[in-house]
Amino acid sequence: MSLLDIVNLNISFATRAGVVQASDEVSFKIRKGEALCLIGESGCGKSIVALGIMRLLPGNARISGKIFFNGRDLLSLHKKAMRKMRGRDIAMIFEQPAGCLNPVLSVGNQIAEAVKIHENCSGKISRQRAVDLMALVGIPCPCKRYSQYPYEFSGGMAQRVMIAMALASHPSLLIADEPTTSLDVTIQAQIIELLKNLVSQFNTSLLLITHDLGVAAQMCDSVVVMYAGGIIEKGRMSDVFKNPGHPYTQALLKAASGKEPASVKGSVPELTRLPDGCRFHPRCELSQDICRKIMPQMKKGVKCHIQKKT
Amino acid sequence: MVKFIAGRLALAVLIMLGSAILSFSILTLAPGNAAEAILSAERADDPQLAEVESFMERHGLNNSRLIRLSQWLHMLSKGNFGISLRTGEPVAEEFRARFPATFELAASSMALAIIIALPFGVISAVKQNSILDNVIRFVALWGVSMPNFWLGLLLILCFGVILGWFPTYGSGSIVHLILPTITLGTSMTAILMRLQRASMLEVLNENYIRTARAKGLHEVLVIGKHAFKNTLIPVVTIIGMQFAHLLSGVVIVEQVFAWPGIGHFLVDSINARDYPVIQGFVLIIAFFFVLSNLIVDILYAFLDPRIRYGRTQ
Amino acid sequence: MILTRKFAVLFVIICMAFTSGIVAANPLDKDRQVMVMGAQKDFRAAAEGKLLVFDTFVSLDESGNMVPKLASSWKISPDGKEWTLFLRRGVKYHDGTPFNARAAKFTIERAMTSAVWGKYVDAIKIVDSHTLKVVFNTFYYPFLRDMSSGWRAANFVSPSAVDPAWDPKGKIVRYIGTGPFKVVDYKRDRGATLVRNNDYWGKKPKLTKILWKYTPDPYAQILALKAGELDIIGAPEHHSSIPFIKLAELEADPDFVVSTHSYGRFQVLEFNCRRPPFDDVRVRKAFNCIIDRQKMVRSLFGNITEPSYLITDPKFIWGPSNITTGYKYDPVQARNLLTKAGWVDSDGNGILDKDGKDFEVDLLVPTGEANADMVALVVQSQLKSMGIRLNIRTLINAWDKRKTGEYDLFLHHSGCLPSIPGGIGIGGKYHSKGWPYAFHSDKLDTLIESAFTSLDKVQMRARCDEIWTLLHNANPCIPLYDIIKAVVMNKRVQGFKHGPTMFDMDLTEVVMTR
Amino acid sequence: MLLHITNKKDRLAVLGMIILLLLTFIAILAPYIAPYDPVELNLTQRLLSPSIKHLLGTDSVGRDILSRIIYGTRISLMIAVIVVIIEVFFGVVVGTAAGYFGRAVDEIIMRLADILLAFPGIILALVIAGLLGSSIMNLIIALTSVGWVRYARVVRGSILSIKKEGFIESARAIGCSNLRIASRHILPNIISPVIVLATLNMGTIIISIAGLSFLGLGVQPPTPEWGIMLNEGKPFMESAPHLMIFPGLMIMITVLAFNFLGDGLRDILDMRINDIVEY
Repeated sequence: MSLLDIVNLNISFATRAGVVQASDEVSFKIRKGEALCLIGESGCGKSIVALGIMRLLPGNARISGKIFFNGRDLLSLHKKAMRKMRGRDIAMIFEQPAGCLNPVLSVGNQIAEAVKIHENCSGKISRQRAVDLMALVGIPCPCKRYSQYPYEFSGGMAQRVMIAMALASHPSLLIADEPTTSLDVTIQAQIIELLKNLVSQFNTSLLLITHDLGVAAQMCDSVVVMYAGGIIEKGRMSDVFKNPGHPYTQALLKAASGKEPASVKGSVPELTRLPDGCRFHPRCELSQDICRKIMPQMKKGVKCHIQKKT
Repeated sequence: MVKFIAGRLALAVLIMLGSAILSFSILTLAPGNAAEAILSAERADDPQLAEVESFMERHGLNNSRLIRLSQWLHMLSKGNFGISLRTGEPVAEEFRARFPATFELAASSMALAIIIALPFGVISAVKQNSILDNVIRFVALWGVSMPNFWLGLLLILCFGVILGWFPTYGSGSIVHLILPTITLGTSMTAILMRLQRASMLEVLNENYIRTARAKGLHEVLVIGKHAFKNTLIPVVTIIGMQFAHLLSGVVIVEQVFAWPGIGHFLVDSINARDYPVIQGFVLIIAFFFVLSNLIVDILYAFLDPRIRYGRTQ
Repeated sequence: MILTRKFAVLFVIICMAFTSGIVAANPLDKDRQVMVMGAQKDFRAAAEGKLLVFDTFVSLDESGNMVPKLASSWKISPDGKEWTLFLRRGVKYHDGTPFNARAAKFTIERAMTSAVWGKYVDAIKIVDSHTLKVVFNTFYYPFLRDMSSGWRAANFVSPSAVDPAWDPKGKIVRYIGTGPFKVVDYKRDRGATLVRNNDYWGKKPKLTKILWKYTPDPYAQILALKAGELDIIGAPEHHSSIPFIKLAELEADPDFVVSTHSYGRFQVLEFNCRRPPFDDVRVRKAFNCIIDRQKMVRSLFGNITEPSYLITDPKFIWGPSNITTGYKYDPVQARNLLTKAGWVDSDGNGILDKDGKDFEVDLLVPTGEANADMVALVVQSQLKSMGIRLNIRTLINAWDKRKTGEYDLFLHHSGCLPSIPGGIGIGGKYHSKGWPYAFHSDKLDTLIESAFTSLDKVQMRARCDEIWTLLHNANPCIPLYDIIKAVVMNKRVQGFKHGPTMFDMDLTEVVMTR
Repeated sequence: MLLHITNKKDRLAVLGMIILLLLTFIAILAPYIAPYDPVELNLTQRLLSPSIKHLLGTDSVGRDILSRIIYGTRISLMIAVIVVIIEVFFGVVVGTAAGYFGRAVDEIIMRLADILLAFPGIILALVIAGLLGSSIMNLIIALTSVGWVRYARVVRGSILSIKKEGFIESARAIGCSNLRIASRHILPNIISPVIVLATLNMGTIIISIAGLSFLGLGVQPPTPEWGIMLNEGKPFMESAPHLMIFPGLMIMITVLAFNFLGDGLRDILDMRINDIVEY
């Protein structure tokens, strides 16, 4: 049985400019212990899906579909029950970790708080746990760093703090939203390594959101590719990378390998004005009449009229 | 931190010096003379010119302004603010005797403002664009637009005269304090409420709030601990600065409610042209301004770890 | 969580500031004779308060005759330079210090530090334990009268209640006098508690306690009276403290008693006689004819007070009792006088003019002069109907202009006891050492000086007659109406009597009923 | 700028604008719309309640309250506008000097500003007005002597941020004169904060004018001015409350209108609340 099973997730926002369809019939599954990667250009709705799972979307969002977690539909859970799941069952870390830490609370305090929320323990114990967690994520001199404030932490260190906080209650699913994007390359590698180790150590499932295919390949078992709010391809990491089905995936891979720079022409369409038919068709070299009219169906993990998986 | 406070202290001293000089200047531009006003008020009769002369002589009012200024400066350097021409008591003593009443009023107004403004400001921000928010915002805007002397009169009319719930003037007990406190506290409440709402809205968009929620933290704690604490930085600044403003806003309210504080005495002294009192009070009030700004700076440092641990911006 | 703790401390401080306001109000014991008196001045700043605590050598009656008090009698030498005071025996200050010649000497020495006559005193001799001789280098007629005034009363403090004791220049530490009430509590700008002096040498009052409540605003005072927070208002004030316009309203209220009393003190418009147009007696006379006092008083104040037609009240021993016809409303004569003085409306703009200049005068109103704003407006409208434009200037520093003469008309009140009313004393308003821009003449100066350096009562009265004839014809001011003293009390207060001067009140017979 | 009225705050701003336009008309046309002479007394018509003849009643000497309020609009708006113009002038000149020249000039001017700001504005105004004597001129002096500082601060702040963007350097590099740089590059950038500040400030000034007059330290009676009317109405609070209610209402409406407009402008011109929060 899958740990997370997302079925036809639709998320839209009512804005002054019109309705933004940020997630359109998104469905995928993550098994226990599996690491899944959600790939796409920025603005394609990846992070929205993640926030949708956490039910942390802003007030003007409309959400429908089903998100089963351990068989329970998160979207039908009571607010209180959902809150209890956050951090305990599903944890999340974000891009730009520095801004994600509260500047007026000490770092250790924030980690200890994460411990305390889900485990009824004394301040002393939670403090000790926090120090342990800090050591676990590789923060040097955790006792001293405990009472320091976020501005005293570098980006990499702050992300370690975020990871410590996320793993405080050993969640079964960790959502990592572009965890390394804002970091230096050397630090990126360290964080990836850390995440990888910890996920396997705790047997935590991972939903990694990134636009960096290299990171994805290093860490994940399966991959979901999103474009303009919808999934266009999904499958096992090795399959998709070796044999990408969708022209967009192909272009992404080519770009990542550095052989053909700027291989995806044009830009992501505005989510308020999506084209008819296949959303990728204006940028697709292979597009035909049918692509302009009819939205392709997902077949064998690829959503394309032209290219089929063999 | 030490360096930061030292810097602020140096600035405060500089400002105090400037204030003293400015107080002098006010005196030099003032026409007229206290003797007749004071003597005639005292006896309801025309003081004879001989009496006026002897009064002026006794109080050194015949000296040139420059000499009076230097005398005042000299006294000031010894911590002496001079003697009131009207009451014959030391100015510092006159201030000390009346300050508690004023402080009581200002503090209770501030307490009222804090008690009302902070929670409603937070609610207004959390329930942004709801009916409640709109009501709160309108009330806040109304509050800053309300002239406090008129509000005072309306309150006296309504709760003092018509309903008879509260005494209409004077001080001395908690029931006396209520109407003046509302009068003085309304605009403060409004200002604080607007500020609290604005900074709350700003903070609620911050990423660390999302983090706090992602941890599974109860919304009450997200707002009350993570968000609120961050809003305190601008809010405390304004509270401090406004407290000093309250001390001056008190002047009019004290007139309306016949409240025996420094503002009341100052207005009387202006009418009597009691220069030592005017100069002294203005200087002491300026001193309180500087002091409260200093306290705000220090409090600011305590609230913002970035300043607390040495980084002066 | 150091921060939370800090905030807790801050919060506690704020709360404490809050509760510091809870000072239990004095519980009013209904059975005892306690009267709550509203006063617009701080107890120590008010002459009226001092006269409850301190006795003076003499007091005055309503006409200005001296009445014995701490001095049971006195004698003035024929040249007027030696005053012998025979002091009352058996009088003690509230602290037990006996009142005797030594204490009286201390009192006079104290008064000399601020009084005009201080420099006229050559010596103060103690003749025996209760006889004192004050030797002057000139005859200073108002000596004892001045000593009887409220603003000198604090000089009658017990010599042991100043610091350093017995030092005439010492600072008063406690208000200890010989009067019918003693001060037991004083809070600056809040009030004072007075209790009866059971050892008083004179008739003891029936009240056992007076709570003096400082209530600076007259309207707040009225509201407080209505709310039952005060029993009596207006008693400890010499300015007409309760606005006349409110008196009618209070009079109509069955819960209150309004008691008014005339002290011969008039609201007047003082002319600047040193510059045009009022250096011309015809213009001054015309103005006295333009003002319709009757109409002004009735429309503004109803029957609260009476219009005044003389410079001062004839009832005083120095008053204008020889003047039989006062100034009166006579627009026809006013027109004639103005025309004679050259003021006619030659350009037909409705405003009189002379030498091409419109008739426009400034009226200076000192801030805080009771009833002044409305009176000024009425004067303005009455002058307007005669084609004269009046600019009202309400100034805080009006007093400075008195000296510099930057005014045409000055809204003012005439003097009252214990000064010599009407401004005819030496150094008074119409003496050339008084107001620089009021009416003066050499002849008037001579008359005034001879009147008040004479010990012969008949001669003095004769001089006063001359003075008033001269002054009345000179039209030095426009008397408007009698500034009566009004006291309003609730029905519990019985037996209140007005004192002989504006600064006194007679509380001897006052009882509080249920 | 005001054409796209989509949100509520903008609507309030437009409401404020309309009220202010109306008040301006009232002020300008006062002699034509006021039913009576505002200073003419009529002792037979005292303390009348509102009626057809006197829409807002009459005061203690029989003057028509409506007429006095109409003329009062004139006085209040006129003084407030003059005060704001003077304050803006000095504020902009001094603030520009401080921001533009920087260093010692900036340091001196800003410390001076600190000293002035250390004085509680209303108390200083009170003392100045009180000592100089009450007149419109002295009132204006009293209010402007402290008020310009805030403008100077805001202007200086904007100029410093413009400086950071560096186009002053580039303008200087291509040989623009100081004056040209100031008028072409700096002024347009400081105009919006100054406008917002001035709008919000108008409300404060109107309250100050009325407050000082209420204390007898501002405009002189019998000038029809709202604060004076309040003061004159105070004694008749119980018997004729309309004497103090209408002038107060008028002050409140005017100030509210300025605050509506200022608030809206601040949002439209997108200024952070912290810049101009203290009234």
